[in-house]
Amino acid sequence: MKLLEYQGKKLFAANGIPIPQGKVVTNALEAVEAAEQLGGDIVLKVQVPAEGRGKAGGIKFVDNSFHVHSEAGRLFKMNMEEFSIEKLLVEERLDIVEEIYMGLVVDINTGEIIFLFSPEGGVNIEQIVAGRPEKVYRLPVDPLSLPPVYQLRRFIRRGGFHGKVLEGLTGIAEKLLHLFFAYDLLMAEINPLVILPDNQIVALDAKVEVDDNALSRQKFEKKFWEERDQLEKEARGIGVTYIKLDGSIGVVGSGAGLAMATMDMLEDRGFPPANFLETGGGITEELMYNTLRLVCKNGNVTGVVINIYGGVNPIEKGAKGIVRFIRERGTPPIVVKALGNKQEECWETLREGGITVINSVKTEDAVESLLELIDARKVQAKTSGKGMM
Amino acid sequence: MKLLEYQGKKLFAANGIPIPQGKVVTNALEAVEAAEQLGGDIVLKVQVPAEGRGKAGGIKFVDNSFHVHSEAGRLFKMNMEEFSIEKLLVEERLDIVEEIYMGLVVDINTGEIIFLFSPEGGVNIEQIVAGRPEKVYRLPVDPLSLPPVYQLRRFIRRGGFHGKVLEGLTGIAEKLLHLFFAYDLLMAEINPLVILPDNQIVALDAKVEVDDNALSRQKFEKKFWEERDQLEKEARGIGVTYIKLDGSIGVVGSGAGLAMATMDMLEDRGFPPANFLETGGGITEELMYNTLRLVCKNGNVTGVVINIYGGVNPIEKGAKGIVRFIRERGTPPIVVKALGNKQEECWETLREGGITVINSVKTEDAVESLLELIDARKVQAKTSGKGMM
Amino acid sequence: MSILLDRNTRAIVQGITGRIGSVQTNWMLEYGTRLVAGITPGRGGEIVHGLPVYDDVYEAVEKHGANASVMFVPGVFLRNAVLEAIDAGIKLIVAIPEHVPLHDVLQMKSAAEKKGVWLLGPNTPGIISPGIGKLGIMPGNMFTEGKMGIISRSGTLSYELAGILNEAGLGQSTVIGVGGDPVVGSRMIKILQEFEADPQTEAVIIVGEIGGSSEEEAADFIKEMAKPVIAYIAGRTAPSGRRMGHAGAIISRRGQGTVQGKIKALDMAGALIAKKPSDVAGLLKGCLK
Amino acid sequence: MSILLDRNTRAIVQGITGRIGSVQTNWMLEYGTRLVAGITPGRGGEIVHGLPVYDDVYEAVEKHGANASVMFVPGVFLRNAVLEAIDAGIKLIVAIPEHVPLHDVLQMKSAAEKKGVWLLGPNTPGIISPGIGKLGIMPGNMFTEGKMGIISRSGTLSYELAGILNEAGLGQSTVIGVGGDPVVGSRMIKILQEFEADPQTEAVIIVGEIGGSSEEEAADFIKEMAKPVIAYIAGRTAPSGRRMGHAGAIISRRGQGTVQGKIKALDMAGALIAKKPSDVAGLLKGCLK
Repeated sequence: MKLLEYQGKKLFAANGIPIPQGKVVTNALEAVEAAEQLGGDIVLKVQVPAEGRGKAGGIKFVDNSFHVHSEAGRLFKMNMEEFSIEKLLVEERLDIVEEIYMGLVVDINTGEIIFLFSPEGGVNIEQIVAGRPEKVYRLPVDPLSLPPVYQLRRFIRRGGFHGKVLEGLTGIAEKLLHLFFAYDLLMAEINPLVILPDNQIVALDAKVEVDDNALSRQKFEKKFWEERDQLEKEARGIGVTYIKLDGSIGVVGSGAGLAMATMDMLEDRGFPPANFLETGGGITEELMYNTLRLVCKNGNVTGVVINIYGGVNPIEKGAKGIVRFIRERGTPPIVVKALGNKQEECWETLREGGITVINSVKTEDAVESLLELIDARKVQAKTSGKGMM
Repeated sequence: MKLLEYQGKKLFAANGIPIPQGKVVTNALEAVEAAEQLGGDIVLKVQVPAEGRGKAGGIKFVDNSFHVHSEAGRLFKMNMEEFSIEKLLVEERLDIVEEIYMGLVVDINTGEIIFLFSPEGGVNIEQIVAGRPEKVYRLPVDPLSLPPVYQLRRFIRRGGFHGKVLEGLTGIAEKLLHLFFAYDLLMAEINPLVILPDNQIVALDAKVEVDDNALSRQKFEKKFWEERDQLEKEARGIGVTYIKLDGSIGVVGSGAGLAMATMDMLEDRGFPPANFLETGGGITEELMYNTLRLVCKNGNVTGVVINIYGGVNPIEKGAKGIVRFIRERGTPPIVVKALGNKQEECWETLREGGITVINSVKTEDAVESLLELIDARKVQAKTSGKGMM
Repeated sequence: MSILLDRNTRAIVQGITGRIGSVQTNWMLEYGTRLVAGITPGRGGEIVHGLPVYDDVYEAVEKHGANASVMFVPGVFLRNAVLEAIDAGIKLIVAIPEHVPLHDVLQMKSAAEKKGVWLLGPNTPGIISPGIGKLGIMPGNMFTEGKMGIISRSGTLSYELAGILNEAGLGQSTVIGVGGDPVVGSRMIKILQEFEADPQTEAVIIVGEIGGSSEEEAADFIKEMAKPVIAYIAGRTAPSGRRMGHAGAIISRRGQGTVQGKIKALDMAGALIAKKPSDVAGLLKGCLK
Repeated sequence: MSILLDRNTRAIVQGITGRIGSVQTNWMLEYGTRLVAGITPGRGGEIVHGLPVYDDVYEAVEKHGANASVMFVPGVFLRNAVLEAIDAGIKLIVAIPEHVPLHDVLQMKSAAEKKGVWLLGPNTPGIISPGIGKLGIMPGNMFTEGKMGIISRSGTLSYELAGILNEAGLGQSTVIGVGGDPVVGSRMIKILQEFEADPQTEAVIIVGEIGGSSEEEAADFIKEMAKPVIAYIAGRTAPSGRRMGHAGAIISRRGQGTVQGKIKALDMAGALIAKKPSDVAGLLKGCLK
């Protein structure tokens, strides 16, 4: 779960990392009020979980309070990636002496946590990484023993800092590390972290991502911003992972690998997938029924391949959900490849419900079978169409 | 700082260690009310920081609610060691299946923290320790890496426990360990920890001692129960350590070792010390003045040896306090041995104030000098007494 | 001989008294797996499917010489169960649960690596050495004894692969699910090394997926292997993973994690590339004379 | 040669910018101590009494080869300062502060023992090797160079002892305050071993106190020593320490910690017992020919 900037900053402030003064607003009038309260020059920042808001025009510096209303109004009319703008962060503008990069991330390849620090941060961090990688310092962090503050101080000193600024940066590093572990974060990034003329240090941005698997032990309000699509949100409610794609064949797999293999084969046959969908190990009749409803809400879907295995999953129960869906809707064509524990019971239920069952071990057989079925229905539709005329 | 039983139990309950239902009362009428609220059989327990309350008659089991008033009244009239009884804990009485001992303590010799556990706890724990030491299990705990819950479970299993009781005991061990570290405890002891017929586990007693040196980072209300004496309480207010003794010569040392050596020499000369007093490294004019006032509040004091060194201590400032005290009071005879940084300035101040200064490096010279001074005053007093007759 | 799970394996089931733990224990026993005990803290003294239940792993190690464990504890309790098993001297840990917090995975992985413990998962169907036993949730009837080793990042695709091999008359020595989470306990390259050294195994099939770099890392060892390796990588049509801020870009090497990149690395290392799972059988027959 | 603090010592002052730290630094420098830098996080770049101030210990080690540190940080900050010094490779740490939380002391002690670091204190006046330098708060003019080693649990009594030795014409090789807290960083027996091996030292004086068991432990080594040992133990008339619940009784051996017990153990080990500090001079003259 990615937090929006203002949510991440709230978390920062609650844990002692200084942030600029600011207010979240939902319309241009509120933006004007907030700007008046703050006084002086301000910044307007759109609150969406997209990358590169600055370069996409989602961050506006407003020098004259006279222009706040019009600029805010313009931002609220924007779209960024798939997101409409529902909230703006109105913030004071600060005099900046230096911009720094600080972040914590998991390297999924090695399973290491890496603390990243660069004395040159800001919008151009990626160029710095590419052109002068020696300017980005990496400190691997053992999840079983966190670095004490004095090791952080020594690490940050490599950036050439001393005295009060070093102490300020060290304190923020310590707090960021604490946050990362205390809140089960997947990522915590401050770019830029800025030094003001009085040597105060302030986090100008906040990129925070919380581990969805840890939400049961964390107290975050569960708000999911990442789904780019209404169907993806619904999928989370059902308990499956769904990603919408551009093709026409719905895919339901009991594992991510199997679903992806099915998608690849569909693509190879010239029928690109309409979605990725993984049920995981929680199949029930209800889940399977809801899953099919979800997949078929995508108007492009002309057929569905269901590819499931019975290990912990009770595929015989899932079969009932499939049958119920087709009994109610009649359409689209569905082919089910279901193997494993209680496969015979599963097949019987499906066949009684009139569903095409593939008992081959090969996914391509299910794909072929579905394509034939779609083809046959087209012919049938044409024929019956002709008959009606 | 030792907590009273009810304070320790409050801490237990707040950290998830079950305690009996109960109430603290300050007079016999409140005890009756509390007993009625609790219903059933109850126990009355005096709340004092003394050891062995049970054996000394400070714990009463009352079967008939009719007797609560008289029993409570009797307890409130008791004295235990030097303490009068100001509070009683009125508790429900529980059916006990087994009594267990559990404790955490620091071995000051090795600097190890030891988790202690015995499946046979209760009033006779010390006999068990003496007679069957193999029944007391010891788990050394590294202060830099606490044992995880599964190691605690394994350790407690050595007591012969399994299933639900083992799980309950493990949970309490984990919480006790947490308490010990989270609250900077010097000791945390539950004796007995009891198993009820339904396998619930309850702490029937609580011995908790907090590190005075950690009170600045802990949120305990600072109440000191250990001082057996009003003067010891006053000493804490002044910032010195004072223990009242039976002799007649007051002792003030800038370090504990020096004070004890002085006491030993006084004892050897047949003039036992009236107190132990250590100033530590915080001498000021005011502290020395207050220290002398405190020492001389003990009516037995017939003279004072002050034995101080100037390392971090500004003895030249302490000298002013001594002079001020004697100028105001005139009495008793005082000898000062003061060496170290700025010793000459110190001596000058004292001599100008009419105080006997010893510039020998030997403490016994100060002792001898004081005894001579006392003797001389007696002769003088007798002589002048004679003259007045 | 199979690898990791063999005739010397004496396994315990952590979380045996749970619903899934109990059902799966029964299936593992029916398959012939040598299970010696179950563990559930607070349930010591019970019996489940004829197996004694203990409160801790240590007791099962002391009394039964247990050396492997399969985990059916809820995801948020997995960390402590795994750390206990490692501390008690267990050498093969099969972590079935999904939805395990990533920080917990990192801690388990770090502890397992320090002690040289095989940690499969989390989010794995487990490991099966057909004819010997299985520690996991895979249906036993989908595998047959033989000489092919399978390493799979996907549980369901490993079933598909085994089915295809069975039809081609190619049984399996050991089939290992490394786990479907972004970070898993054991490196593919280490398992490859075991297969290379195993006398029973004649060829190895790698079932990979988009994301991560375990296949690229494995390629480094494939170069040196005597036994043939066939690789199938799923996910050509999958949307690429979302970025993790700038940090993701800073720590990852260019092009790593794509299906194309993986295939290229494996191909250059001498592995045969299957375009779809069923191609594996033909490729195998070509290289096993 | 003296012990611990010698001509190779290059010391830093942690907490140099504090009031006491700054004053004591001046006195240590006036005494001739080789101080190379001061440390105060957040004050890097300043100069105190001619010494460069750094933000961390590592920098002083890198730039000046610092190998010893004397601490003037507030008691509750001592733990981190000590742990940093140990991590940075400092081999002698003199922890002056009193009122240090016991848990912090236990952590420092554990870390110092794991890395083989000398940790004197907390609550110590420090260490002085007359003629070479002092790391601590003892008045330098109370000590003279010579051949007597002193180990003292009491700061003030070590001054008294030195004064008595000076009058008797017996200077000191090194005088060490191990610290007055119930738990301290270094064991007396270890320091005795250093004195036994030190060519400059001809005899050792132990100044002990009621409580603990460091003197009893030291007695085990005194038996084997070639050099004479004189012991004075203070506290015969002191009230015995208060009990720590039953736990105190459970962990302590019978009779340990009393003045009588200590004297008996030391006497039996061959140490000469001084009844009062001034007796030490006579006892020494008797055994040094």
